[in-house]
Amino acid sequence: MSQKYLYYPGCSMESSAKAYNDSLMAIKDSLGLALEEIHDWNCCGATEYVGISTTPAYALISRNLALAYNQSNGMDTVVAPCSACYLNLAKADHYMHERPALGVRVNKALAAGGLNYDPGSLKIRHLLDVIINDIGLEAVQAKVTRPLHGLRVAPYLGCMVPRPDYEKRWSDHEYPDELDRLLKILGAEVIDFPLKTHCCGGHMTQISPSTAFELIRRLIDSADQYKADMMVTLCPMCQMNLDAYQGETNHHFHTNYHMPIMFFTQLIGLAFGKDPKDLGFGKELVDARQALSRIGVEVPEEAPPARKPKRTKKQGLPMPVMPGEEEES
Amino acid sequence: MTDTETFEPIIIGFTCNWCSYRAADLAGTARVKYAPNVRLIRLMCSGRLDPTFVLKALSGGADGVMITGCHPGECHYLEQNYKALRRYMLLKRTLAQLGIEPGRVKLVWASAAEGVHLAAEITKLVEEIRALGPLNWPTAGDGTFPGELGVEMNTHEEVAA
Amino acid sequence: MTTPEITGPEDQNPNLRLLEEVAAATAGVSRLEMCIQCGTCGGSCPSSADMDHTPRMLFAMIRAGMREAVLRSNTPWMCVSCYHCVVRCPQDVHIADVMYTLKSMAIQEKLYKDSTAPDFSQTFVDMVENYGRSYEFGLATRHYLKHYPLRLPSMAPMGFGMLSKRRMDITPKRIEGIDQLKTILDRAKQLENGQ
Amino acid sequence: MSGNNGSGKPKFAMYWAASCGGCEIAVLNIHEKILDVDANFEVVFWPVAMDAKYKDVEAMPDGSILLTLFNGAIRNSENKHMAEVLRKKSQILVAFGSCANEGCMPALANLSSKQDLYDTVYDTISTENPDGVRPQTKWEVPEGELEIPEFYPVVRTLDQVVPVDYYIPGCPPESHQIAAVIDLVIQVLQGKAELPPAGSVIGAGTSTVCDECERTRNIKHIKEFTRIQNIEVDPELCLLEQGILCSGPATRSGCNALCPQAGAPCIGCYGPADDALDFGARLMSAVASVIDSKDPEEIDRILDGIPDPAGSFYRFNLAGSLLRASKSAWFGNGK
Amino acid sequence: MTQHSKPNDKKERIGVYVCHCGSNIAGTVDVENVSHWAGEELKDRGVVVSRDYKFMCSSLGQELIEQDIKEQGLTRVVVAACSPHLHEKTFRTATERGGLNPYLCELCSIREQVSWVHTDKAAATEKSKAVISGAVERVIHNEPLEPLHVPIHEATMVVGGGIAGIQAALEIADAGHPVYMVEREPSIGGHMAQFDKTFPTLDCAACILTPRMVSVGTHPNIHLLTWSEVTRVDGYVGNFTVTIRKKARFINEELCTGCGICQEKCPKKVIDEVYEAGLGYRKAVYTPFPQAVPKYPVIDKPNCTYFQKGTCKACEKFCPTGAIDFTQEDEVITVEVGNIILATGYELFDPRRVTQYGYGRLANVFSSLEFERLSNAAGPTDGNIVLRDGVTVPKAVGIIHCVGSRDRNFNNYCSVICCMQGLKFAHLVKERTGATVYNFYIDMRTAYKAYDEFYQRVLEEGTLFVRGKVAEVTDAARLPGEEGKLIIQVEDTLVGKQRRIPVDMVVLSAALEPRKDADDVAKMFGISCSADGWFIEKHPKLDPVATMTEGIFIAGCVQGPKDIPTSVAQGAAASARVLGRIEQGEIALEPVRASINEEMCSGCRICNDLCPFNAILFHEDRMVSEINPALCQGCGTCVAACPAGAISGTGFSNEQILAQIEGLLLLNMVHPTMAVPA
Repeated sequence: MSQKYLYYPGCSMESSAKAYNDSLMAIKDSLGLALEEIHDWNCCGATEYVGISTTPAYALISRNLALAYNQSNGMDTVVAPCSACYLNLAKADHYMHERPALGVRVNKALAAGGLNYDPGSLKIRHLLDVIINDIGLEAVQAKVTRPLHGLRVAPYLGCMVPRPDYEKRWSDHEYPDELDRLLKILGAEVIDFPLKTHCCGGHMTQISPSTAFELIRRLIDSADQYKADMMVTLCPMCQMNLDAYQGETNHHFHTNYHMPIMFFTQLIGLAFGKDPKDLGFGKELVDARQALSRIGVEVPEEAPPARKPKRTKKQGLPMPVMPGEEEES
Repeated sequence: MTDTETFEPIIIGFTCNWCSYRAADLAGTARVKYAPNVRLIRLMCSGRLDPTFVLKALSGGADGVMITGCHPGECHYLEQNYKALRRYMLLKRTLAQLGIEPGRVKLVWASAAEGVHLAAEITKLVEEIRALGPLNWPTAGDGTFPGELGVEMNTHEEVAA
Repeated sequence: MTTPEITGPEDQNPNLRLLEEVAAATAGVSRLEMCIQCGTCGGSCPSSADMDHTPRMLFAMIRAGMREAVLRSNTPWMCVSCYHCVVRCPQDVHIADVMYTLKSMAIQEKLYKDSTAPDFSQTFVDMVENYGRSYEFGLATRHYLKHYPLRLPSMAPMGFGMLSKRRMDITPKRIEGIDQLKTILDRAKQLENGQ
Repeated sequence: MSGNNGSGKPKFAMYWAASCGGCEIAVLNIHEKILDVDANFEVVFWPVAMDAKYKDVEAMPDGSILLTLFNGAIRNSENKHMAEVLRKKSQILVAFGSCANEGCMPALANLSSKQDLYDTVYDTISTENPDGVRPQTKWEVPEGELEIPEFYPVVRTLDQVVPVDYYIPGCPPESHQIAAVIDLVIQVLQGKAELPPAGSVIGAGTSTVCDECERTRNIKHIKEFTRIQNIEVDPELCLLEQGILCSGPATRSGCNALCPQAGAPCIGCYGPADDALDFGARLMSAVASVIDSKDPEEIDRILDGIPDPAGSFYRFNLAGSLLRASKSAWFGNGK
Repeated sequence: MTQHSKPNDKKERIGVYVCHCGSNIAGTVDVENVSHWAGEELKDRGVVVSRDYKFMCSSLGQELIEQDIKEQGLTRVVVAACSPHLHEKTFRTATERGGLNPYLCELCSIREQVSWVHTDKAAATEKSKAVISGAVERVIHNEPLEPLHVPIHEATMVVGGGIAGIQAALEIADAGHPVYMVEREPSIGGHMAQFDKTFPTLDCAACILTPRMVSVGTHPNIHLLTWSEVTRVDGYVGNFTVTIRKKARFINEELCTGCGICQEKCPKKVIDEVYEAGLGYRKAVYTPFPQAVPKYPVIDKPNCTYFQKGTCKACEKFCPTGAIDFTQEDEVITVEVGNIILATGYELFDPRRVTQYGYGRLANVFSSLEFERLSNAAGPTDGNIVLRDGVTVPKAVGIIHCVGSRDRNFNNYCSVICCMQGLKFAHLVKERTGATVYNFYIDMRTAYKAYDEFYQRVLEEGTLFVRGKVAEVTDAARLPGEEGKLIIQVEDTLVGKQRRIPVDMVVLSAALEPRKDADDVAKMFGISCSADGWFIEKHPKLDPVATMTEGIFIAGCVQGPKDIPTSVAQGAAASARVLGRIEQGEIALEPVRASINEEMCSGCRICNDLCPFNAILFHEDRMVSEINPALCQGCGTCVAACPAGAISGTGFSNEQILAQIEGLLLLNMVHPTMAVPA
């Protein structure tokens, strides 16, 4: 059975994040994921509009919610693949409810355009959340035909998906394991990436490049220390910063990192045995071919994924057990 | 008909000895000002609230009723305020059928520390009921009833005469 | 006799005004007044190194009513909206949203030191208001030409890369309901200015 | 005790106001006991059983009737007039049956305005009334002016119009209870017994229906309300515990739990127990208390199982309740 | 069936007294007018005297009441003054002195609820009249009441064998009264037994605790039940029946000498999550620690090889006295006690929940309890402070305060002990390792005797204090010198800059939390928990160890986070309250109680489960319910619920409340039915 969702792509899916869009379109049927695009949606304002004027910013976002609600018949969930879009939509819904005054102002504005939105009438969720919690890992696993054995990946969620997480949909603000679990069942070797929810620099690439480059360096450097073949993300902005600005960052710090940055949907596609061309591979500026060449190769004796050291010496002290640690060997 | 500007509603308030009555005391000691339209009755617990009391007040000339108790989970008697909540919810449904505006009977949680909150709620309720206008339930009057030509309740004395 | 206002114990400190103003202008409930100056925000902030005041410090200044100093601070402009401070704050202060508020107040009162950030935001918003969609190419070129002419060479490869891989459109997209959107935004602006 | 002028026997009257006639049947239902009535009383007025005219009663000396069983509620000016007349003429006026006691079915009309009632009665498809005729208190006919009783907007109980000496509840009162009362009165006449204190309820118990109900009862936790047709009813177990809204707990005993014993919930015809000021409030309070939930939303869901609270909790008692009638009944649809 | 309450046919003679309270009331209410009104308008209702007076609570004011009762033959008294919570007792006593039952006096508040909260004098005056009219109608229906006297059983039960419980038990036992002490674990001692040193004096916990434990174990008046849990509580103040489950120890206590050979020989090693805080091991047969009281070990069934696999019995083979008994089964006993003291203590906040601090993920992040064991001479490392690898001595240690406390994401409250604990840790690290020590705090809270002096001392020792709540602990090195270290990232709020401080070990001063099962325990003993989950005391200031339920007392951390001295003080305080009760021999209970009229009770059982204090019992034989007056707390919920109107509540009867409503609505002016028949 396929579940139906209202779909809000967001601007970058049509430009900088085409790979994200292509791969999503390539896998959605196999996932049994039916997406109905919100007709004539507009930009969510990213992190810019809210910094200029509150009411217009929220009116801008809410137009999409109003449109979505009007075409919702039966569907109650809006899915967004982009972190910033996801957060903005969720935030508008949340704050219009938390601060009725804001809700009233926004709806007055919408009324000028013949629209209205009652906060709470739609659920706003991120693509990954829907795949993990609605479709389910079992369903995903069932479709895996080409496990990603031998591919060492750093799961990278960035900020705006696990935080602030108004609806408490994610396992943790700092170390959520949703993406790890997904990539694991795709057969990839997932490192315990300590910076998985740290910042990629956001719009700093535009307004304070040096700040941005430092943040980018931290992430890529850490992934590199863990010998990751690539970083896997779910956010157009993160992908853009880490991929497109990697060269400049190298230039800035006289480093020469080569860390491909992929969208998780691209890896799902690969594992599903889809043709890489249809998955937007090749659109990345930091070439991923080398890393991809590993796929399908016999799994080598791999270094154990970097995680907390096990006790060696016998006078060692036991570690507190983490939840869910038992089932892992 | 009294216009809602000059109309001063009379409201009977039921309070819990441990929370809302103390909140009312606290509002006093803190000199928090509120509308004088509510006349309070002290019960040991909102669980003592018998819907009869509410009907009695409304049929006796009150324009509204305020029921107050400890916040859910904080009942002095552990969980009696939930019983008050359930009775209130059922009573409201019945009152609605009898044409009594839902706004006239209100349940408010107020801890012993919430003098200001209680005062605010009282003033708010008074305004809401002022807006609804007087209830004037006929049974509270002199025994004559609307729509009946000179019909009134005869008393022993009259009949005996 | 009319109903008297609720009057609680009042605090006459005029410095509270700025705090109230910021709180009022913030979407959602800011809880700014709840800050206990623990520094979780400043400690969590990935870009605090480049801030002239840590967020915590800024909140103290808001309390102290140091209006101009607060609005001139680059702190809000350095915020990358990573929300680490927000989820870690022991007092649940909506820090990121307060930063947005401070930006908009600074813009209104033209009180920012460096115009790069405000310009970027403004440029972005202009595009959105004209097309209903963001327009990365136009944005990038316009923004870079204005603020980083010298960086263009080093930017070039990336820019061409993005174009050649068709990750950036040279022409903008415009939504159908652009007029509707404009009416909505105009009304919103009036409302924002209390009309 | 006097009242036995004329024929040596004390005089007895029975009258029906707004009622269904079931009470009269119940009286006749006491079988041979009715002969005792005849043996001990002279029946001077009983429209359903013998011919008599109002003017005859009006002509009687005040207090000349010893015992009057008055059944039916006060729906119109005729009912009220007869109530006043019989009050004056009777030494003992008994509110007989649920209608006279507390309004009963006729009083459910108190949920609607006079206008709505008229519309229903005179203007529904089933009614042939092309000219939209409405009852008038006065009407010109060739023979002269007709006077027709005024239809009151609100149905009232007997004691809301005239003072009442005793109350015999029930819809109708159970025959064995009626028989018992008659026995009592006769014994009083023979000086073998004392009358109970004025104003008391006679021909009924002091507790409630559960007291006479044989069903097993436990601690109550109601998660859902339902109806007998919707479930497999446990013949042994308390109906309320099975989620069936039973009025037994709040209804005065005296009927030997007729309905529950027959597998149907008590609907409350014997009215409230002593000291219960408002039957509906009592029952609502009890039922709500044992609903098994602390979550407002769930409570709402559970309460949806009682689609017509006013009708369910005030089925017999609306006129006798504290509010007596709905706002629209009191004030018409205007307000 | 008339709707309006019976006339004042009792012909009560009522006195009304309106207080000026200086200008407190008279300032906003026309007091003379009010009292005159009452005298005139309420004559029909039985008011024979109505006076106003400057200060009714003064001795002269009270004498007015006494005189009138004697001279005017008053049968009821209404005082309109301040809140009943202030002076109800005063005026009831005056009424009693006048020769009337104290409960025939009604105090209504026209100060807190009228003069102090309203500004419009006319409105305030009218409201005062209504309030008095309400009180007059109510007082007509007041009944003379007698407080209820119940005997107090001499024995006391103490639940929880931590330091608070130990203190309480010893005080009572030493006074010569029997005590049952119930402890869930195999030994008493509680958390204190896990500590090495105690602040601020740094004396050794074992040294001061062990003697107390021993005297509990040997005291003739103390019946010690360890490895046991209370499963049920019946009865009421003075007469509780407590059911206890004694878990099978599989050791015959008669024969066991506590020699410890069984533990030596037991082949099964288990991580000790309780006493060693998961940092050390114990055997499947064990006593938690050497000084355990009682000395008998227990066999931990789920981990015992014999119980799981059916073979082994090493302990049995080697036990010199044959004390091992695999056939033992849980035993259920009941005891009678008059009072109960709950001292069930706290649980440590699980630092895993603060993911950014890395506990459980980063090897060398320790919880405070782990550190206590680490630094304990009897602990897994013999008191050597080392890293998780068991050998490396840290060169730099960071101690983080307020982990899980003062944080809306976890617990709003301050855990009280963390600051001092953090200082103690800092001292121990310095003393044992000489490492550089950082303490990260939001506010340094060192109130109470000799605490701040200890702070001074630790400052002198060179511990570095950083004012700032730590943002995160990470192993992701960013700068040179960070590799292989734990980096503590924090804003040093006194510098106003973000700092990254590399250390080898991090200690989390974790919050104290209520026991996971606190709610169930509270329900079982009929008391209540605050939103935080701590047991609620009767009064936060004036009655800190009593609870709303008569006969149940609380002591120690179960009432809220506190240090050892305060826990001990509360233990002693609770025992003093209990001893007082025992001395009285009986206790008088407020006569606000519900009772059932069996004639009217139909046995519908609506009320049966409404009472949280289990005061309502059902007699299957007579098919009626009955209320145990000693258990009844007078909330009145059952009164309101009884569909037959068979339950009445003294002090707050339907008649009283309905009459008060009529009075408040001034129906007593309008309705002929209410007039006193001529």
